Amino acid sequence: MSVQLAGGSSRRVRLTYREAVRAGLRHALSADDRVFLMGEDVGSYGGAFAVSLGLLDEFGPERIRNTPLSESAFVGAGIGAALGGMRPIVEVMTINFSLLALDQIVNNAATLRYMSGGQLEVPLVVRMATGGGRQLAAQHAHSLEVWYAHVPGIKALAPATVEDARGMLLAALDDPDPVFIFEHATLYPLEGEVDEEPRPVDICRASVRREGGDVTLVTYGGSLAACLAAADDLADEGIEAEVVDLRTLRPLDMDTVLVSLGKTHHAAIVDEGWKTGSLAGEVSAQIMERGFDLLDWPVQRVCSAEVPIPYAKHLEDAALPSRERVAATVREMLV
Amino acid sequence: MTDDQIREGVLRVLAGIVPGADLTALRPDLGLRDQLDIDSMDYLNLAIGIHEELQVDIPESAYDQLETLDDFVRYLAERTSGST
Amino acid sequence: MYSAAKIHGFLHLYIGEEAVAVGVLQALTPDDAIVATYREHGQALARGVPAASLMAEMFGKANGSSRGRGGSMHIFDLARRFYGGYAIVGGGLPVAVGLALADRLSGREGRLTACFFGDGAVAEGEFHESLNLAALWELPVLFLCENNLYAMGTPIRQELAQPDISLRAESYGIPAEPVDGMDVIAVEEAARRAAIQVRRTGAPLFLELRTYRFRAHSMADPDLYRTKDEIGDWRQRDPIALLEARLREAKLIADDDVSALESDVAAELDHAVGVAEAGPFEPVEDLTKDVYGRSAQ
Amino acid sequence: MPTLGADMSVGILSSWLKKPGDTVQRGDIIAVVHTDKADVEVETFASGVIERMLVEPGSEVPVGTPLAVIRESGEAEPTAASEQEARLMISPSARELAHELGVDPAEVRGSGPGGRIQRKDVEAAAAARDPARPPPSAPRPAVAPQAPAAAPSADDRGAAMRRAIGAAMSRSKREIPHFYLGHTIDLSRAMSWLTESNVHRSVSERLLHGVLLLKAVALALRVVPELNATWQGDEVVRHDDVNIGVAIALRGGGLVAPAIRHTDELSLDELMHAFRDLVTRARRYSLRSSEISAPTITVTSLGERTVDTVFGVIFPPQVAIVGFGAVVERLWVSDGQVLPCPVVSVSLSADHRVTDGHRASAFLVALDRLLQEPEEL
Repeated sequence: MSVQLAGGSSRRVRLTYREAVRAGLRHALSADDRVFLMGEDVGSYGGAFAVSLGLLDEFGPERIRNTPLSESAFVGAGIGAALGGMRPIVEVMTINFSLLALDQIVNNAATLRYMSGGQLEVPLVVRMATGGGRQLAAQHAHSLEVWYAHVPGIKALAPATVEDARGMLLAALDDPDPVFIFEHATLYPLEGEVDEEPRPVDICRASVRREGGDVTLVTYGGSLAACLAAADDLADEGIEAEVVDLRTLRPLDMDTVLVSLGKTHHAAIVDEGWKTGSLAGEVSAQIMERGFDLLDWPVQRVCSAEVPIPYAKHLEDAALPSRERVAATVREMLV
Repeated sequence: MTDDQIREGVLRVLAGIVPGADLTALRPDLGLRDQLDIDSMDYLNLAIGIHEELQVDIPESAYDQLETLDDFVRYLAERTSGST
Repeated sequence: MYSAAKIHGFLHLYIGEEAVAVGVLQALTPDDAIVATYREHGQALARGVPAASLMAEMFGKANGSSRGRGGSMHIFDLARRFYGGYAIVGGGLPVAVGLALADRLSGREGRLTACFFGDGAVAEGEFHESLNLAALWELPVLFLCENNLYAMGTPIRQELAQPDISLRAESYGIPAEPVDGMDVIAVEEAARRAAIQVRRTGAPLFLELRTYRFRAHSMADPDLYRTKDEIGDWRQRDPIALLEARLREAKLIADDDVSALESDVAAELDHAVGVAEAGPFEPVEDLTKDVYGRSAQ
Repeated sequence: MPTLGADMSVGILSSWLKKPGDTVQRGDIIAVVHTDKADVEVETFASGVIERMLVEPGSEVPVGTPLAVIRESGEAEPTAASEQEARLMISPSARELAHELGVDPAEVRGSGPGGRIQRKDVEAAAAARDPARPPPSAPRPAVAPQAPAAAPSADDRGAAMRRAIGAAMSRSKREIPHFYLGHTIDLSRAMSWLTESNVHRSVSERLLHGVLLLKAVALALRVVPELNATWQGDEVVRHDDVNIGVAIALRGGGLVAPAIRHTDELSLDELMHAFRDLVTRARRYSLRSSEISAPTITVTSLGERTVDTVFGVIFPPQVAIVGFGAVVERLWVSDGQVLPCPVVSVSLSADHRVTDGHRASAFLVALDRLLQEPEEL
């Protein structure tokens, strides 16, 4: 229902998720010369997901830096450059390769402010694609956001919409601490309408994407679509699902979840990670701790099957959370 | 009623108003409003709770001299010393 | 102090390697950045971090260099661009590369980042990745490998298939030079030459400082893997004794100077212990302070 | 363990003369206790059946320690199944609702798995007990989803309309063309009336100045009713009911704005009671969905120790929001004299598609006038 607004705030434009991230990068690079982009093939190749296409020509090789295949070194260099006063954006191609840089992330990025008694500051942004659903098999389909959301000292964001894809990057650059942005790989072609003028968005609140009174679906990133689709299916059966997009995985905005639960008394958490030790587990535990008296049914979780994600399409679809599994879980609760 | 009993009573009422707040780390010399993020509604509930718990009626006029936990204990001690 | 249980956790003594820290630090300017390892007390003192602040840190006190949060392995002093001790072997190398990158990108010429690490780190992937990146992007990093012949309990021959560390550095196109790490004059001279070149060219250089630690890897190490004779031989070339002998020979110091120096050191240590013991512990209420710069509103 | 001598602090149970299951009468000897002076027979003062022994023969226990459990005759026989009485299987929320509705859970049949009692069972029990009163929220799947809570007066055309509203503020700011008006109101009459009337009230009936502001806003809406409306689809629907959403800050941050229904018809005392109940339940996350979706307009304030003025962001699908700053002492000209007076700065953010500056200022003027006669509120 967005109305073309005369004057006042800026015009609306239609962008894909990938173009929105690129717009965020371009805006940041032009606005602040401390900002630079570093990552594998972000230069002439334009990025594995074509996010940085054209930026090399516009900003030059000093600020759009292709790196050798040395995740630990260039993530660590990002930390050092942030210590040195820069505002680096490091693109780790996918979360699967970020495992090679975990030591720098967990032992340096997350600890240096605290361990130095507050002296050192690491204003670093790391972006990485995440998730499965593109038949790339186990080594290229991980959803390990929870490993990062587990670590105090860093922030973890999961932009699921075109606006968040752009706005969260700008907000992250404004944050004095390391911020990790997980872009689900299936979202890059997603289209959406945003203001032409890029602006940072809030990065500590969840958002109710769809209102409803019967069940609360809590989700993030690549699983939002499945939840909204499931909500549509359920609405035809007279069940109104409220879909809460967490948006930020650390810090977790449990208030928004609990306010919704206060209405619906039923919660299902949809998370592409494996159920054991998942973010869904953490949200469920916090609901039990802070919202126990609101529960009319045990909290349900819809996660990936506990298998290395398979290559064959029919198997991968069975493994990952789907609109059907979400809707079925809700029906069980509200029978 | 001893000061400790009064302090304990006030803390019991506070626990009901700010469930989940860690009252053990509460500094008795600092303002309650800042430490516990409480507003005028909470202050009213505090006055009502104290009335029920310690049978002392705190008039609105007394609110502005009651900023910290110590203020409350001192104020209530004067008003309950007569009754023990 | 450690045996008096005032200092806890790990403590890695620097005794025997003093010439490296003192020699190298003479060649650095206040604008240069330093990244070191968990054995960084020598570098910290040579850089000017007050002994009292180090001692207080090891006592876990709030007036310690890292407010009691880091301990002996994590000494930081931002004002002196001392970017700390890193307890993960090789963990500091990428950070040093990043600091040099920041200086380059912000156009701050005539600066370098001195990166200390041990022979053990040479076997880490981060050594390979960092040297390659520094050389590839021609960043002003002065790599300083303190080769004390042992990675904790493992002699270098059982650690590196190619134990000639300088040769390895050169394979990345980084000029490397072995230096007698027990002779502070030799170290200072080599470090000065290297620093001047790095500042001028902006490209990385590598010094392999051959040295020896007279004490065990850490207080927890029974040091069974080295023979007494070997330790004895190296003790003959104690860097402090060597320096003292040369200064006496050159008539620059005499007995009373030495005793004056020793009493100064003793006084500074007593003062440091006093400051550490008097220092307050950080209040527990501040436990969660400084996890984030700006907590979620 | 009875005290069998003034200086006795402990006693050793040497032997039991009875065993579990035995029936005993008051005065029977049931055990022998050894003290440093002598072996003493212990009698029971209760009659009934010995359920179990708590202390082993030979162990030394302090005086006053219970030695055995005697179930006095006439007490219910504990079910053989388990020691404690059978646990009632009921969901936490259903237990809360049962408490709220005054339903005894023990008398409710659970329809959930394993017979677990759920909200709908409690609701059904409450309804069955008092058929006149419809259950608070209509049972679920059987009935079409709830009609929009604010019953539209003119427009009853709407079937259950799915309103997919993202509640995010940023979206509201972008979709709704806001315009803002501010005004400062002299509250000297209102505050002195309030202080005066609170003196006669017991502490639990005491009024906060917020209720005066809420009631004034409600009455002022009668002067400018187009502000009391919500968007439905592409049309604005004006409402007769005035349900003011009260913005309440949650403790850990976060904001929710549930409605007080018929704010304009409530007395100040009723309004205070509703306001206090709402804040308490909001902070315990137990608001009813009808309360959250009912507001026809919202009032927000950031409380005492904060800024003078706050410009609210409209909550979709509403068309206006009133913001109150803190009540502060300012030098103020009233009746020609410059006096220190309590004043409050009030702002109105409104949807330009629905009203304009002229009507908005009429609202603020009406609000001001109403607050000059607190006794009428």
